[in-house]
Amino acid sequence: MDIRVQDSDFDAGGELNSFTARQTNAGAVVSFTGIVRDVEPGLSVMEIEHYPGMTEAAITKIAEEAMSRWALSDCLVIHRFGNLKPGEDIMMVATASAHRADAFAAADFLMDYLKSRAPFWKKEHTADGTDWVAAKDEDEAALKRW
Amino acid sequence: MDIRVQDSDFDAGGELNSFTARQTNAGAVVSFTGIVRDVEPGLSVMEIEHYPGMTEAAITKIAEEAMSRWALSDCLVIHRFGNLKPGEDIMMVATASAHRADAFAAADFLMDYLKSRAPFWKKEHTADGTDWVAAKDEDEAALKRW
Amino acid sequence: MIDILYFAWVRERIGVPKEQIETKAATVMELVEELRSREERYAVAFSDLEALRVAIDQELSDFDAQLSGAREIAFFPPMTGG
Amino acid sequence: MIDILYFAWVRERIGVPKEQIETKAATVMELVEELRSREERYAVAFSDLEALRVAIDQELSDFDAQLSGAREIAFFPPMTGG
Repeated sequence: MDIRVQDSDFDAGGELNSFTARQTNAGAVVSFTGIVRDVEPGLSVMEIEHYPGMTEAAITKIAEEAMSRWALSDCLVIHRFGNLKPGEDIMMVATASAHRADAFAAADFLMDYLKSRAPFWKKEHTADGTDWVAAKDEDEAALKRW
Repeated sequence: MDIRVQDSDFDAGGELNSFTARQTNAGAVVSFTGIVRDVEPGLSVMEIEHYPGMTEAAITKIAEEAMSRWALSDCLVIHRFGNLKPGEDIMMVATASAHRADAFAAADFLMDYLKSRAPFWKKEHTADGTDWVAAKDEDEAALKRW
Repeated sequence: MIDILYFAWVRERIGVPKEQIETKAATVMELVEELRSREERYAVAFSDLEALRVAIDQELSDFDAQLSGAREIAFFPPMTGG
Repeated sequence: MIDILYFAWVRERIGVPKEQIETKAATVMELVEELRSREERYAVAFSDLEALRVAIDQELSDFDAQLSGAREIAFFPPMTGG
């Protein structure tokens, strides 16, 4: 398990390759990359606030839950905080397993939980001002799948 | 849509990065990498046979189906044939979308269909001899999810 | 003494990211009532508890939870990570 | 003339990857019967149709399908890609 909370950028492809290279006899690796999307009337900054200390603990707990529910050989979570621009990578997860079903389900689960249970808050800065991104009912509902 | 059937190796991380860089305002990119697993009593070669011509057509049809069923901005499929060794990448898919649910579902769908509907056949070479890999009932059953 | 932390718009409405207070509150709810009665900015920040989440010692909890022994309570809106 | 292609163990049992034949078969099933009656190796390869798949002009099809106008018929086991 490799969990990183950082303000600096990361190289998703490079991380995917080193994650895969660390595995022993994995047959399936799934990755998810979350990217800052532009919004009307033009996003200047996506500010990501987090709760230092709790963030790492919460992600570790979610990752441990994924490792225990599926036959994973490993998982990776990288999540940034600070001021990001459209097109920048916000976060990534990767999962490795002998078989594809476990790798897919675990990555999907990790994303649902990171979205609604890891202490990050997004604030959009546009020409119109700033707005805290509201949590979506559908994201909370997604947790019921697991 | 980028579909490649090739005997040469590919760089999954590099492909993921260039795929992501090609997208305009995607918020979510999901990738899957399939890797040759070792088997008892030791795999010397995983031979992958395919049906030139039909392979490209079948993958294109599956990818078009994914593009029409989910709100994807793009998808990538790379699948190798020839003689591979344990630890080598066999294939990868990547999907890009505004939102994570579409990117995940489409990548999962692509994998299920590539597994059972793209004309590839795997043959394991071990010290015991050679064996055509049998299709699994669970892979056929997985298609019913869609 | 207990540390109270605020994040996102809760932090902005209350005006500080963190403060230390002396309290006899037994539950999160009692602590919220105490804060609400202090000043208008707290009453505003805590006006709709449905829109708030609470963590006790860096673990998600709920408003009925006991505070016994807690060192750090954090209030924030629903999370929007990922 | 029609091209018949074989893949994986079907190719190995029949001994060639491809052959051209003259046939009056109207359906895939009639073509299979014709091949079965030719030689033992065909009878063996086509002994269990449940274990076989067929493509007509590079599109997956089934054993009841008409051959009308087809140029290329391929027989192979269930696919194991991915």
